[in-house]
Amino acid sequence: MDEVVLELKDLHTHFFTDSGEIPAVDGVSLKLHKGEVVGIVGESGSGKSVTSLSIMHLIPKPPGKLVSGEILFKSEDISSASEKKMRKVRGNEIAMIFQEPMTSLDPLFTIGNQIIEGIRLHEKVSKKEAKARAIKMLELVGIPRADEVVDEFPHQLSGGMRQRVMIAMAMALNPEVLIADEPTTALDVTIQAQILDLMRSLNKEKETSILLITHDLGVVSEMCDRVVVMYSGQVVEEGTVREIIKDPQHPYTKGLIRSLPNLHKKEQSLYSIPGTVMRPKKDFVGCRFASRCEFAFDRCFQESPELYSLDNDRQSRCFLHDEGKGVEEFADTNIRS
Amino acid sequence: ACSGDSTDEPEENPDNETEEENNEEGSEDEEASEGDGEDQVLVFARGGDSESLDFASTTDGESSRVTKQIYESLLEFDKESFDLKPGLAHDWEVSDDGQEYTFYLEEGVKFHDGTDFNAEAVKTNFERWADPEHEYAFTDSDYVYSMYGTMFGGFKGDDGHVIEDIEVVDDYTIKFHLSRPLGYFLQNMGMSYFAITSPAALEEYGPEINENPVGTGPFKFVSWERDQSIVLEKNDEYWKEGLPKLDRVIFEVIPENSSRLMALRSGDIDIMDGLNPDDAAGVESDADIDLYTRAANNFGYLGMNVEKEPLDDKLVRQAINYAVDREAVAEALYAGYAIPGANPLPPGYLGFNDEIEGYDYDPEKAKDLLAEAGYEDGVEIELWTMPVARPYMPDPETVADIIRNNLEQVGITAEIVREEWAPYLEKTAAGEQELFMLGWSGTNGDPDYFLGSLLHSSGIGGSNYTRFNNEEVDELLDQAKVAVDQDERADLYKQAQEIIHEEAPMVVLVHSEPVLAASSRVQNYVPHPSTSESLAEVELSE
Amino acid sequence: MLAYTIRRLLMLIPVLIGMTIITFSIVHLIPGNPAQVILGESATETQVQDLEESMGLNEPYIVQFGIYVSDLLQGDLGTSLKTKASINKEILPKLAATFELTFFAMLFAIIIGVNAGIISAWRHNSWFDFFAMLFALVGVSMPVFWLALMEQWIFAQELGWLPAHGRQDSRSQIDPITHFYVLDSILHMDMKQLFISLKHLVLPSIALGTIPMAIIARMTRSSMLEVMSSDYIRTIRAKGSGQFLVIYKHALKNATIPVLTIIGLQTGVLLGGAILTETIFSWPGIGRYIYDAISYRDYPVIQSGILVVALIFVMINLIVDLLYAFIDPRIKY
Amino acid sequence: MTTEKKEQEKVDIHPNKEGYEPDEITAISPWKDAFRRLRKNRLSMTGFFIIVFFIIVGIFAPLLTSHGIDDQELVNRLQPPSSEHWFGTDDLGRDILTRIAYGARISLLVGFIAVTGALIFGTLLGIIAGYFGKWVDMVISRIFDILLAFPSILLAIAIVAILGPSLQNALVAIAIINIPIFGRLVRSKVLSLREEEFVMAAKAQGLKNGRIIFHHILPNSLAPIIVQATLGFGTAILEAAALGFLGLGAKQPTPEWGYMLSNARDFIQLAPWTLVFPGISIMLVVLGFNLIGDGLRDALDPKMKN
Amino acid sequence: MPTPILEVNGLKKYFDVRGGVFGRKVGEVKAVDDVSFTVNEGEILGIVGESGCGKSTTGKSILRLIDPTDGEIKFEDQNIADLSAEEMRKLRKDMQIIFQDPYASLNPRHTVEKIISEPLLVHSELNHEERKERIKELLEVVGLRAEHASRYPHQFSGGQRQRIGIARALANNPKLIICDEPVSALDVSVQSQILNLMEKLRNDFNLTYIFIAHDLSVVKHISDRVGVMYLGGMVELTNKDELYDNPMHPYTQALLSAVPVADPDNRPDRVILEGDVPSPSSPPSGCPFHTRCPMAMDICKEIKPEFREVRDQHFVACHLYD
Ligand SMILES: Nc1ncnc2c1ncn2[C@@H]1O[C@H](COP(=O)(O)OP(=O)(O)OP(=O)(O)O)[C@@H](O)[C@H]1O
Ligand SMILES: Nc1ncnc2c1ncn2[C@@H]1O[C@H](COP(=O)(O)OP(=O)(O)OP(=O)(O)O)[C@@H](O)[C@H]1O
Ligand SMILES: [Mg+2]
Ligand SMILES: [Mg+2]
Ligand code: NI
Repeated sequence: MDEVVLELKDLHTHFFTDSGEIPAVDGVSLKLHKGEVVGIVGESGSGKSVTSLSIMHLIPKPPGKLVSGEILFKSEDISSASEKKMRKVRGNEIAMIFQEPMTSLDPLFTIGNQIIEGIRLHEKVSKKEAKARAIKMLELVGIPRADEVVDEFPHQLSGGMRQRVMIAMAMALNPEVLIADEPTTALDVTIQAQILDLMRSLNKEKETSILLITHDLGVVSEMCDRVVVMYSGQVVEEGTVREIIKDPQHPYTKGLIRSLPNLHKKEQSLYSIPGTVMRPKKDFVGCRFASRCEFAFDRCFQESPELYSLDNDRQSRCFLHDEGKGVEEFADTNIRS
Repeated sequence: ACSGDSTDEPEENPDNETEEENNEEGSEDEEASEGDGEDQVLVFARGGDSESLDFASTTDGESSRVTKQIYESLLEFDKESFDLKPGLAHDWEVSDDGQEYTFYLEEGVKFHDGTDFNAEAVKTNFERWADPEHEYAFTDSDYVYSMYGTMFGGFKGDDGHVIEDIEVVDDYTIKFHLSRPLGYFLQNMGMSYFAITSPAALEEYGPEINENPVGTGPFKFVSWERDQSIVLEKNDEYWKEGLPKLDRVIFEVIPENSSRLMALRSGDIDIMDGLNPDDAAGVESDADIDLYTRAANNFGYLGMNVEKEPLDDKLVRQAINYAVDREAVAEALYAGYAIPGANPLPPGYLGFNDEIEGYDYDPEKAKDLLAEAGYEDGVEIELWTMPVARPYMPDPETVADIIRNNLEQVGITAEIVREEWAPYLEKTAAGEQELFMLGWSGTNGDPDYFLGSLLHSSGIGGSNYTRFNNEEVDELLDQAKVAVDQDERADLYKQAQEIIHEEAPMVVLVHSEPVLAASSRVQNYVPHPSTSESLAEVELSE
Repeated sequence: MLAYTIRRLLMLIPVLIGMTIITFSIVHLIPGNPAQVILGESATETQVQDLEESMGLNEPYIVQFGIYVSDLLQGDLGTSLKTKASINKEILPKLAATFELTFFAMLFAIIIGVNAGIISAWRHNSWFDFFAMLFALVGVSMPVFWLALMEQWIFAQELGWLPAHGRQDSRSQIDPITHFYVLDSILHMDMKQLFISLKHLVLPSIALGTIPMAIIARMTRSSMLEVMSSDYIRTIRAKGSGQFLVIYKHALKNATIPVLTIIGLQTGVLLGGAILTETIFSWPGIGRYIYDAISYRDYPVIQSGILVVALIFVMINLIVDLLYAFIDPRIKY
Repeated sequence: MTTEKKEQEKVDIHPNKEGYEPDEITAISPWKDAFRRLRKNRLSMTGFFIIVFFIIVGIFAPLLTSHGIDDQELVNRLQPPSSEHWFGTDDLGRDILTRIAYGARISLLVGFIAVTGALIFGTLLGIIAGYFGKWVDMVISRIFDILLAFPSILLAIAIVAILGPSLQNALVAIAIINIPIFGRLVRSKVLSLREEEFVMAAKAQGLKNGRIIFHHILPNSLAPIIVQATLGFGTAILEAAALGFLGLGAKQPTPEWGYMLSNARDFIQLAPWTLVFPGISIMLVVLGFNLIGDGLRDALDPKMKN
Repeated sequence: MPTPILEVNGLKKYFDVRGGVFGRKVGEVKAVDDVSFTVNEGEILGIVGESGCGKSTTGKSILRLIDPTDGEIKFEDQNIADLSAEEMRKLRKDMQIIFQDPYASLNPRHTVEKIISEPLLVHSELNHEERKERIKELLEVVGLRAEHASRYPHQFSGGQRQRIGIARALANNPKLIICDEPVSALDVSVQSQILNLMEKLRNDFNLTYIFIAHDLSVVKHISDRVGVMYLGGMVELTNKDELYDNPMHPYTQALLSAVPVADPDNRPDRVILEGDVPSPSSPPSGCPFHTRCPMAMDICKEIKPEFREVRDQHFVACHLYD
């Protein structure tokens, strides 16, 4: 559990658009240990996807560009690795699955063809062998009639099945790291439960480290060991799942948790964070959450807060920690169950 | 006309024979030998394809250009004029009353299919044209012999039909009995429309005779790829000794004048018809290309409907004649390869009155005349323009524009009216027009074909588009039509032209002299005014 | 697939009936009496009437239409008024000529257009992209006939490199088998003739093919760009595949569908556009055949010619539709 | 100062305040927005200037040259370009520059009238077919199918053959062949908009059909129609030139560019300049419209937003 | 005894599937198949179910935005299915709808003012000034500012757009509002704003909602009673606490257990369903859920269970309770 397989250090990915520069990922740092599941949560536009795509060098460029920062994969910086090098890493060592299983498979090729393609890109195996492996992978992810499904086209499968195919494809080469960008958002809850279950068992069996991106705190809480909360291109809080859910340190995380309707709690009036998510802006000074934050004070509008390291490896980006009054003020707002 | 006697080159028979075989086998070897330039293959390029190779059922000039090589008629025109000379008939006689014509035919002439040419064949051909019921008339397949009808006064059973009976005197003598004298009967016999087809071939091919011509001429038909080329080859059995000189003639279709010239320059073709007059200067200065002109056999005119105001006034008509700058038209459209018109008859024709001087270009005089006629404040008038290019008027739109411009100078405002060709002809024949543009091309070289058709009152509603109706002129033309003595006819036509000049029913714009160009390798090529000439004597120098 | 083919064919029926009615009415709405046109300015009234009668133009329209349709159903396109030859026989070599020209024009358009489109999409926003697309825009804006004339002037006349008229040299005429001269030369094993035929195809094909080339290039580029930004291409790249595989295996196949539509449509347009090109390059094809027939009022030829071209156009579109089903497994019928 | 700012920001904790986003008070209509994007597109602006240039040339043609369109100087036939005649003279000695300038009027007018005609009828038919559906749609769509089954130039030629060759009739023919193009476009747009939620919402408000068509469906179909119309301008001009070139459009002395080319064609060897300039003019004008059309397509495309 | 404002009886909506050589009807999608429920005045009836189970179709059928195939819809004792198009149009003053997609449901070419004024134009007698006043009022009610009226939808965030949609629906003081997943497309922090707003409006204006959603926790939060749909049919309907505490239908149980829970200390036992939802164009025979049901019995394959009141105010369609 101790070996760090993937580490981001102060990653900056910016988009250079007609309407200006957008620092979609503005100084993100995180660590992923072997066999660990780390979640990234945050609302729409907070930079989750861009972070994951940056790792894979799959940012559309132009307009996107990895401006600075390090991506350490097994202690090797791949942030400026060549395309050739990245081709070896992608799929083979870091695999990725995406949110939309409907559109993430090439509609014109069979399932088998697409899995085989991935295998044969990295390993010199015969087509037949690759196909046998593809079928095995499909069985592994729980697809019935796997030997028939290999020859079917994506449109013949349901959404849940396609997401399983995506996972099979990603796992085919036993990658070290699996990045899953909202793998269940497009699925129904009952199907989501199936997929999450599958991912959990793969993580256990193969010791694959998973970087799970989602905006659903419930999913994070059920799946992850540690969580990174993002807001407007920055990490605002980091910690273990239990700590984050039970004892959030950043006002944003706090608000987020309080605004969730809870299935298992009787009558409760919902808390709501005023305003809307701020889109990342270039050369912005001040705390990005300040305008929505009920604890904001002068400093929040004048300086940009750093990530404060708290106990137990926790981090939070809020001046309240400096003022030393953060924890107490929030004491009563902890989640009740 | 001089019949350029070419030095008879000894025929290289062995060579020709191998050539023949090659042709049948395929094209590969053929080119090889052509490439050497030893072969006498002439490519004649023109703007349109032949409609039919059955000459009598079409009036199309591009058809007769080809059939002229395959077929022959009883008489032939001289090389550069419409003077008659022997053809398949080596001699002929006319009875004193002008109603009996006897022709003595060449003996030993064979059709390309090997059958004999004789009087019976001539009779069959003429009867085929005259009688719609004839077994070879092919009326069911839409064959119509309109030129026969025009030239011989209609068809069998019609009142005007002039050939009463055809009598085969013996195998090589034939006699035509006419119902009345016809001043231009012999002239007709020289027309390529009345050449003789093999009766055996008519039997064999039926209505498909138009694609399988069999005649007696210097060249035999080989193949026809529509809208591309017609290939003819030498008739080795040709009855005229030492002819033809060429081994092969290819009639190629290149619709665009400029493309054709390009092809000539590049050596792809040997002769091109329809040179742009504007390009003539360039051709003349080119040592590799020779320029040829075809004698004028037509004219374009600006007609005036004499029944419509103000054109019913002679003064106005004369004024318009003065107002139009013919020289400019000749210059602008024909680059000078046209003769400004004086009479409605091409120069050189029988009875052409060269004492008459055409109206000058004199806008002042025109204005005076208009004033005299009471139109000093100007007139408004319709100018009908024909929509299609004709041999006598290659660009009617532009001519109309020039005329409109001219008329404006003297205070006549012309409004241009456009109609499609068919309605144009129908409406002008019906007399709906005021000023209009048309023209006329000769066929048999006889003045009656011009004056009789265009200006005799009997033509009103038909080809007399000006609706000119002058008793004196009618009288003169009637007499000239039946007279057999050509001098007498000439005199009558001259008188008629004087009256016509004075009455001015039309502005005779120009007689165009079509220009052609040919590679300087082409020898003995003489363009004929009728647009079709035999290529029998033509040869290619090295 | 079979059911779909049959359904598409059945759907053609109303279109075909409509087309027949339209061509027939077009022809009979054209003012002017063909008999008059054929006979010209020296015709007498009776001559015109005789000819009219012999051509069957006196019958009521409905009768003429009936005859026309029943002939068509028997595969008889009628007889040309001008040449009195069977149109079936006349039209085949012209169709072959037009097809040959269209084929090479399209070949030129597709090869250059598709590749330019791919490279532009690949090197999106590069100089190549900019100039290729500017060039394509100019191409779309070019009057075909003017381009043809300019080619003629420069390459045929001034430089004398290439012939500017016809399908072959006058002096070396091929013995036609299929009337596709390139094919015929090959069948005759005649390399020289093959060279000649190809040489004659160059300028007209370029003139005719420029607009479709430009359109195809633009279409290829935009649909490639769209496909390349799609989720599944990202998936493929995430598997570690290189650009080449992405572009030529996945993106191209997916981008093919809209490009195919355009190619189908443009082939039809080419058949029409051939009128201009054929006129300028003296190409004895169907376009010029119809155009000549219109000026001559050769009713049966206009009728049948337009109908045949429209039919081919419709057929091409049908084939394109069927091709989709072949390429795209999602289309199931 | 700091407290002031803070207070100001504090007030902003309110559900309708967009965080730190500057509050755009000015309402930017989608049209204005598209126009702004269009203005930033350099190629489109080039196209726009080309068209404006030709419009100016057309309008002020009489002032631009000292020659008339029909000033025939037969002595000066086919003169090469010179200081007197910048573009040379044609076969009747007319100044080509002058004719091209006047010709700009014709081409632009042709494009305008033909496209407007096709647009009006096509849009009308398309809306009727798309909104009322059922057999009306069947009939109209079949007619479109049939018309589109003919290569357009061929159909145009046939129509001109019926009506007789003239500029007006060429215009009519071009308008007719463009009707199904607009018609289909509008129809498919209407069909897809009919399923849009905001149209559904309009229906749920209890709006009447007429209002839904004219306030919701039509304005939202406008973008592709405008793009098609702009590009249609170009094709109409090309088609008119082609008809003119085939002798089926304008006639002497009208300085229509296509017809000028057809006249000049015989002089390709003698006076190539008579061919060059009218051709370039056609190309430039059509290019202009295509550039604008392309720009408009991008500017109006909702996908390009944000 | 609460008064029902809306009664739905045996509602069916089948969409035709066309194909084959002649494009004939070859089958049908049973999007809604025999659904019955009532909505009482002033209550919020939640409807949950997975994607494609027919929630939206039910909602739209009630407003007759799509014509139901069969069934009775009684709004204030008037059978809507019998009304003419014009009468229906007038009735829409009292019944409104809010859509899921805040981007697609507003005409992008109209200003907010125009969007909100349209229902006023058709149904009210207000003059120009009064309308302006009313729009201002409405905007404030939904938490926007008056000056927003002149802006276009694309200038707003998703949450704000949803507010505009709500303002439009409120314009004529409707009695019933059908909310078709109004918060599904929104971020959590914004979702709670909208939920709170809707609750407040309900209380202020005594509205009745049919609240459609696929998120069980959201439905639970806002509704008084909840209906669960599966494959075109209603499988369970009761008041919310009863449903969440004591789900009776195996599908409801599975659904509830599948929802991921944030609180690590309070995880229910998970029932993971096997397989996918069958296609509504070929629904299974008998109970539509039997293919995935962990408690399926033989009878379930053959006989479709009746939707009936098993306990007081607790309706279930399941053979387990026969
Ligand atoms: N191609 C692009 N061009 C310009 N900006 C982009 C692009 N892709 C992303 N962005 C910007 O980057 C920011 C972060 O986007 P990202 O997709 O990472 O968000 P996310 O957290 O994944 O949100 P979601 O939950 O919606 O997936 C957004 O504000 C967006 O504006
Ligand atoms: N216009 C239509 N034509 C054919 N089938 C339709 C149509 N509209 C909906 N359906 C089908 O009816 C079924 C129910 O659709 P509906 O939109 O009511 O589901 P829903 O419960 O609202 O789903 P979601 O949560 O995805 O909105 C689906 O299977 C859908 O495919
Ligand atoms: Mg994302
Ligand atoms: Mg729905
Ligand atoms: Ni940065």
